[in-house]
Amino acid sequence: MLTPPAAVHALLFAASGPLTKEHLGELLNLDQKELALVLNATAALLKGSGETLIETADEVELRTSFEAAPIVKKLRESELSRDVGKASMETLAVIAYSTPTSKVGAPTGSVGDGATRGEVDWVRGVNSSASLRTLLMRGLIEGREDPTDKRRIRYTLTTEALAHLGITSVKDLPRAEELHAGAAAIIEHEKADAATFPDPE
Amino acid sequence: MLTPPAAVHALLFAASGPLTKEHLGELLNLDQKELALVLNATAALLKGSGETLIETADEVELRTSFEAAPIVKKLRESELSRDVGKASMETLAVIAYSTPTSKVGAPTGSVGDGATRGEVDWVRGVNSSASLRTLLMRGLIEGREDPTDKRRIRYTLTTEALAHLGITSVKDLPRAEELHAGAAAIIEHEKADAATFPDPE
Amino acid sequence: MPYTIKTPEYEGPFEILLDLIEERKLLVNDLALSQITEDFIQHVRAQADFPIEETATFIQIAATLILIKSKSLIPDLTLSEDENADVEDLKRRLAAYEKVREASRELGRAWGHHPLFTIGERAIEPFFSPARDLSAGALAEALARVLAARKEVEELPEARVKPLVTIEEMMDALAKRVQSAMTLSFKEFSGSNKEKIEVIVSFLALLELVKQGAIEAEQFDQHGDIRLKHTASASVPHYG
Repeated sequence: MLTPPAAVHALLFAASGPLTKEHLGELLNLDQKELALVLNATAALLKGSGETLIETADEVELRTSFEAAPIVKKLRESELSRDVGKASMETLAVIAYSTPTSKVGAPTGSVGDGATRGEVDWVRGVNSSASLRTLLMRGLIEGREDPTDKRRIRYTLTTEALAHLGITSVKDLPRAEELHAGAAAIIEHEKADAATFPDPE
Repeated sequence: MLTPPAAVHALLFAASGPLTKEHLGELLNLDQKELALVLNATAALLKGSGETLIETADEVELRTSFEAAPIVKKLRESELSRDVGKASMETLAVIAYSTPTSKVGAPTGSVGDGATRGEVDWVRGVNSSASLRTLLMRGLIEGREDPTDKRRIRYTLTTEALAHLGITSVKDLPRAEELHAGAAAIIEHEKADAATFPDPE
Repeated sequence: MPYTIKTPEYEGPFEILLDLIEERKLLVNDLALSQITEDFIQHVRAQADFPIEETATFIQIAATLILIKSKSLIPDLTLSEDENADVEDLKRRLAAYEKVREASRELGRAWGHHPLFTIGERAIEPFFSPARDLSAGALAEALARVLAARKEVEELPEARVKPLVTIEEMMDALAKRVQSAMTLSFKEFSGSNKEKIEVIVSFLALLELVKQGAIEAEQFDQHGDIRLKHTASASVPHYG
């Protein structure tokens, strides 16, 4: 059985940002007086756990505890200094080479600039969401709305990433035309397939 | 003072995604054996808290607990899982039940962790590449080199797949020991055969 | 390019076998397998559009079923060591697959029922942090590796496809041979240097003709040839 304090904990974890006390009360069918008691119990539940409850007048949020600050700092530093890694390197490569070399210099955001998550998945054959997250966090790629489909995000290399690679444009990448053509062919093929056979699963 | 289990908890919360056991060990200055003990303690710490620890062969992730599913569903209606087709579910089953339950927690990448494409084909009696591809694209399985034969890829479940099943480790699979015996027996038999008659697959 | 084709979900041979056995409320054993042989062969014939590599598996299994069935029809028939191994293998794999199917159903029941939710997406504050391993050359290498891996996957299945005989072709050939010569030996018919699968397909077709009453089969001693005779009562069926 899930106790009310544990339910609050789970909800705050899943929300990952602040939740209003009003919203929490609704979700748990509790009035504000009852909720206040439950929140005290949640705070007690979390004591010594590495997480803590932050409470303002009308909001509640989950954070790492004060004592955890040094180890979390170590995590952040290690994340940033780590190698890009094989999966993220591949993801970055697909994004970098997806921009048609002929189109470089055309207004940004036009179709074919960079790649969407689906396109990266197609080329790599595996789910790439974790890699995209890492690359975004490391400031190597940035996302913007796909001009043809606003629900999709199209990722491109940041100017910092280009500078780090020592190039001014993706057309200066090694074997730019050849590798672009390889990736583009797979994407085109998948697009045609997706149009003919809607994904059976 | 922050206890090691609480430190793991804080780190996983801060990472807001899976962390490799290797990375965790580095951050906490623990070898893998010590880490395994700490992870057990973290799991115990979280009991009844609304959060739970998911553990795969080489990753750990924090998720809401099984009991919290109904209340969190209320918060995040949109995140409900899409169905997996019958063929893909069978493929997932072969991979899931291929890991010996006794070996969970043993060094990663040892033989018997997950299944290769050939093994899945053999057990199902049909070519399973389409299903494997679907599962890879949805982030439900991941592949790594077979430690005994680098040309082969061995697939295991991701934390995402375990989370969809509402379990925290493959040893919690329904009827784990009994059903593992079925798939494992036939794979072992095939391996013994293959050793006698090398198959140029 | 099998890697990109969206294959429709057709049932594998084990699945069909288990379905047929379960329909009859039987257990997986020799008796059950000999009872479903015809239905299984019907299925192989009805599915002309299997990928060729799958058809091979289907026909191989059909052939093993025929071995099991013919053993029950012709008590004198002694299966060779290889044939016995095929029969045992099929039964073992079927038993394992039965477990896998159960496992799959268990997973299906649990799937998405009580998902363990992730921590919500938090706003990411990007902090530019490349690493030593990131270079233009490494990028090119990474993409080239991905493209090469795909190419390998796409080329793989073609190498495995073997030219195959269909049941129909073999039936046809068999019927013609039987018509032209009143008797002939099974060994002669199946040839001596053909692949095993072809021999089995011949055997399968032969037994089917026997069952239809089109020919009579006699085996004079345990290890001898099976002699085929065109029966007077029935004309040879035509196929194709």
